[in-house]
Amino acid sequence: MTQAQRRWIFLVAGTGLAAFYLWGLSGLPGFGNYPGPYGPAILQVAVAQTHATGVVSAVNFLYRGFDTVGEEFILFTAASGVSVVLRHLRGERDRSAVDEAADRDVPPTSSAVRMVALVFAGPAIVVGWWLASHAQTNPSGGFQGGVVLASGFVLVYLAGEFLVFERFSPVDLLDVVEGVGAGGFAATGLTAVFLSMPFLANWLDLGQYPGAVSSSGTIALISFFVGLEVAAAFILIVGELLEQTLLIRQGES
Amino acid sequence: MAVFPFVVVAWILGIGLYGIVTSRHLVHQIVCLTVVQSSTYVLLLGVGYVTGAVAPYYYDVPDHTPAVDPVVQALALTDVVVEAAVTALLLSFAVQAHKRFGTLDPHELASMKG
Amino acid sequence: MDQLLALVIAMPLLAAAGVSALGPLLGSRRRVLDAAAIGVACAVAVLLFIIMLRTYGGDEVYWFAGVKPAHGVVIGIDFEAQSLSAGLACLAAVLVVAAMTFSWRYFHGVGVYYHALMLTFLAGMVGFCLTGDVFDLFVWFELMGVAAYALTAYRPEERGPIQGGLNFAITNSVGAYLSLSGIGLIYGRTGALNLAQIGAFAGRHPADRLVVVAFLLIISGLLVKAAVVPFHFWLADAHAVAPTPVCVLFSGVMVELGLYGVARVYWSMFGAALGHRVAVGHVFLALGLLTAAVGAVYCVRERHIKRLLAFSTISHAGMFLVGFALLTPLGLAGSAVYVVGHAMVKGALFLGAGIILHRLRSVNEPYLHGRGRRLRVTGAVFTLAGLGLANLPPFATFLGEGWVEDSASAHGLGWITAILVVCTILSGGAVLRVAGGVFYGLGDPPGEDPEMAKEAAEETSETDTGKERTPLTMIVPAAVLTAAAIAIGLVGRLGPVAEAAAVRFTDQAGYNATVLHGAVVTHPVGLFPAEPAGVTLSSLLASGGSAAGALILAWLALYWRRLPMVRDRVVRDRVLRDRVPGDRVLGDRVLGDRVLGDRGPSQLVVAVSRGFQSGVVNDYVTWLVLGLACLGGVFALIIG
Amino acid sequence: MTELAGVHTPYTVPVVMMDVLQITVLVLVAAGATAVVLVRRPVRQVVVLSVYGVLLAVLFLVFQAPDVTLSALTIGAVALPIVLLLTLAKVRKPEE
Repeated sequence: MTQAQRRWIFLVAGTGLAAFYLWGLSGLPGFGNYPGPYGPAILQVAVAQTHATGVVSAVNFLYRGFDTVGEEFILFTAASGVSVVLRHLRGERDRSAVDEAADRDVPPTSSAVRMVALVFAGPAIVVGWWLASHAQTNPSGGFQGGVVLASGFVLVYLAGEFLVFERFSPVDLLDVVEGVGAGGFAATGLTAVFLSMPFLANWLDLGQYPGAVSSSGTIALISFFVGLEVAAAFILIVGELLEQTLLIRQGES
Repeated sequence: MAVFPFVVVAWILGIGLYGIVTSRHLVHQIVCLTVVQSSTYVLLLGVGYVTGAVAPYYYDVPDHTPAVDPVVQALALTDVVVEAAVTALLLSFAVQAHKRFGTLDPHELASMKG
Repeated sequence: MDQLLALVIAMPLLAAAGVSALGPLLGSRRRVLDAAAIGVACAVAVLLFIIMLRTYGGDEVYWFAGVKPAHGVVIGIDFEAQSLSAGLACLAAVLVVAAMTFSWRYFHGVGVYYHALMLTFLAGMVGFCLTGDVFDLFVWFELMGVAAYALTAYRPEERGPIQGGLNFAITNSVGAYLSLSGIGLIYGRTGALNLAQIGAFAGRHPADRLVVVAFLLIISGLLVKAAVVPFHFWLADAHAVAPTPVCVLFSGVMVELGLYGVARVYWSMFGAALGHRVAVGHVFLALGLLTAAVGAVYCVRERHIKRLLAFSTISHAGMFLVGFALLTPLGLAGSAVYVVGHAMVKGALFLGAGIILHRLRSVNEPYLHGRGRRLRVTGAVFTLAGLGLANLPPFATFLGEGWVEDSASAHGLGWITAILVVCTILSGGAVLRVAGGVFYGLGDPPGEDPEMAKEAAEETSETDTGKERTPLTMIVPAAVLTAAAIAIGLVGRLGPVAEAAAVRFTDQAGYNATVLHGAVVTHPVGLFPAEPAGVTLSSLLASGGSAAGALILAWLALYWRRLPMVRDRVVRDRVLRDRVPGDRVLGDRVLGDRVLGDRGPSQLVVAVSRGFQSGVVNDYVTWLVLGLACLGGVFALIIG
Repeated sequence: MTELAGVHTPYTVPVVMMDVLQITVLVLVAAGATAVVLVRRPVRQVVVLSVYGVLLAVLFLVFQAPDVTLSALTIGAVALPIVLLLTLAKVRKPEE
């Protein structure tokens, strides 16, 4: 098909599909009139049952925690996939270190950028840690925390300290951390099974006060593992791609 | 206002698909795929919204204040992670494709596969 | 409380994480982990088999985190195991074991990621089969997808895998997001995510427009995965390039899971709401027949063995869809048994192709002609599996297709038998042609299409050591799968048992009562009563005819140039061709067209089919949208 | 929502204002999505994408979803652009 044919077929078909979709919208309760019963049912019981004041986290890590298991493993699988796809390039570096070097013109990182990035790296790591460990109280959780945590490490790279970055995150170590994060989640769920409770059931003490950092039992534990897994996966992905870029930089120097 | 958010959802979905269909650059195409997916966040949060209700946090509001649906928010969170994972994997494919073929145009890639 | 249902999903996930975490620590002793991975997959298969047997008498429901429905409102996520769903998950686990065993010595270095990916792939499939929650269905669908994309590109040093992986990933992702849109819409309407709960809400009123739109959007991603025409284009690209053991899983069970998803969504969520209209069934029937025919035609044309097998899978997916589209228990039972039989023989065929690739470094049929004579055992297994694909009794495939045809005839759709038999002959004949040419050197090498030769030559060896003999770990799984396909066909009382399971699957009210109210349904009531499931004379004739027809077709394909009426012209053309030095391959193309005497039309067909199967993902998404728009129009007419 | 009319709502703005706000942000999001698709130069597209990520985050905030806002920000406006820029740095053609 030529580009023009494709565009026309798509415009006709897309219009038809859009018409079909809009035709169906009449059956939806209007915006702002969510009919329930799922949400209200959870809102009614969540705080009392879990001692987590952030109901979204309670849903994410307990009521629909099983979804989150799948979600974590999607990320885990994707990170493994990135390693698989890019791994051969890594092997290639040993064979031909100078490939595609000449055409690059990467200016050296300015000292201002270095300063800013280094200054922000520390807070980013602290904030990430805080987010990952406060899922039960605030709008936060392992996922957001993990990404922020990882971006702290990425800032270290921005500061031009790639060698530091590489020392911090050798691929093997990251594989281990990733496995521990993803496996820790599954193992937390399985622990319940060995205590003859249902998979993912809360087997820790809920804590006396809803909303306290040490409250909500396994929700906080799972959130922590998720943070670990997410941070490792993200650093791994960025690291694999960075190594690609590094291929170029090394060639230049 | 009753259906407007859902019309916006349809628009985002449609424009994203249009981008995928007409794209001549793989990275652009992958970004368009994330646009398609972003329509699902808007849809999910849109259907769970309750007019005049608060976010589902009982940290600093009295219990039993009307709150929007927490379930769709959990679903949207999962959805965001899926987006990040799939996009990262696809981008690594793109890097490899460029390495092997020297191009990121889907047409040229198709003609070179053999 | 029964924990088996939690173990079958937790074990592969934990093992994947463990393999990934321990791999770098163990260094050269990693084979321990490979063995452990296979062991875990075996254990999962055994547990699922137990669950399958146990749920024959009644469904089992498992509430994760122990969150049970309160006052009929579901707030947790459940696994809902029935014999059919557990059986399908068990099939997936068995194929994973076969594929991983085959890979033991197959890759140069299998690496720790391969097993981690295989195990998460397995977990995704198991979760997809057993889940009772529609968003969870999407999550496991995506996990399955992400693992499959990564496995497709497992050998990125080749050119093809990246291209095929990209087409696969983009098309399937678009489908998945459309499904998610449908899930969002139905949630907006019913405020529920549990399949049973949605079914209970939606079933209270006749389907309105929104339910129809949500239904179509939800199944769109599943239809893409199931490679139903016109959503099938990605499949051949992905199969052609994925490592052969991975193809076993793609063809044997992943595609079928897409169809299972359609059936699950229909029978537990939308069936009652859509009013079980015959017209809805007929839409799927038309899709199935179209898919069966398109796949079969492409299959016969193909010279790249893996692509050939992939097109045969498309054709069979169409036939499975026909079984579902009848909406009868017998049709569904037929499809289920057909899926099992097909998975076994198709798995054996792909493993055979893998052995060919390992030993002979090619999957190009013309090149391989007569070169496989020394691979006696492989040849025997491949040929036997090819006969199984052509429905030779007593392979399980023969029972499956027979029941689908019986059920169709009982509902006045006897003409379907003819179409199914022709499609079976075409794809079975193509496989037997490969077997006869490659392993026994029969007849003349087929003509080379320059395009296809290019594609087939692209495929280079996936392995680089131990070319002299076929390791036992490769041939045994293939032989076992073939034997299993026969053994399943010989199981006594398979028909009534499978049909009883199908009745349970189609009992929407019973499903709802089990999930929402913890009822134990001992006597499920399906929409249609059970029909006699046995070996009828007509099914014996049809399948015997298919097998004979496939053999004749294969013989013709190998020997047609020696038939008296074409022999003279072949000789003349060969002389003509030899006078023109240069592209020998092109000469063959011209030769074929002259002998057939219809150069114009045949080239038009080639051009048109190439135009569809273009390899450009933009085209595939365009067809996807067009197909959905057409389906939407049809559904709007039926319901609206 | 008549039953809510008499209920004390904790918003600092009236419900009507919220409607206006939501419609405005929705329009901006739709425009943002269009811009992401129509900007065909990859590096520029990444910049537009991160703006779109911020717009989505604002939309989620007015939809009362602070959790998703945080994710949309970390992913859409930070992580995804980083990964995309790294990819583009790798695949940039010499002449560009």
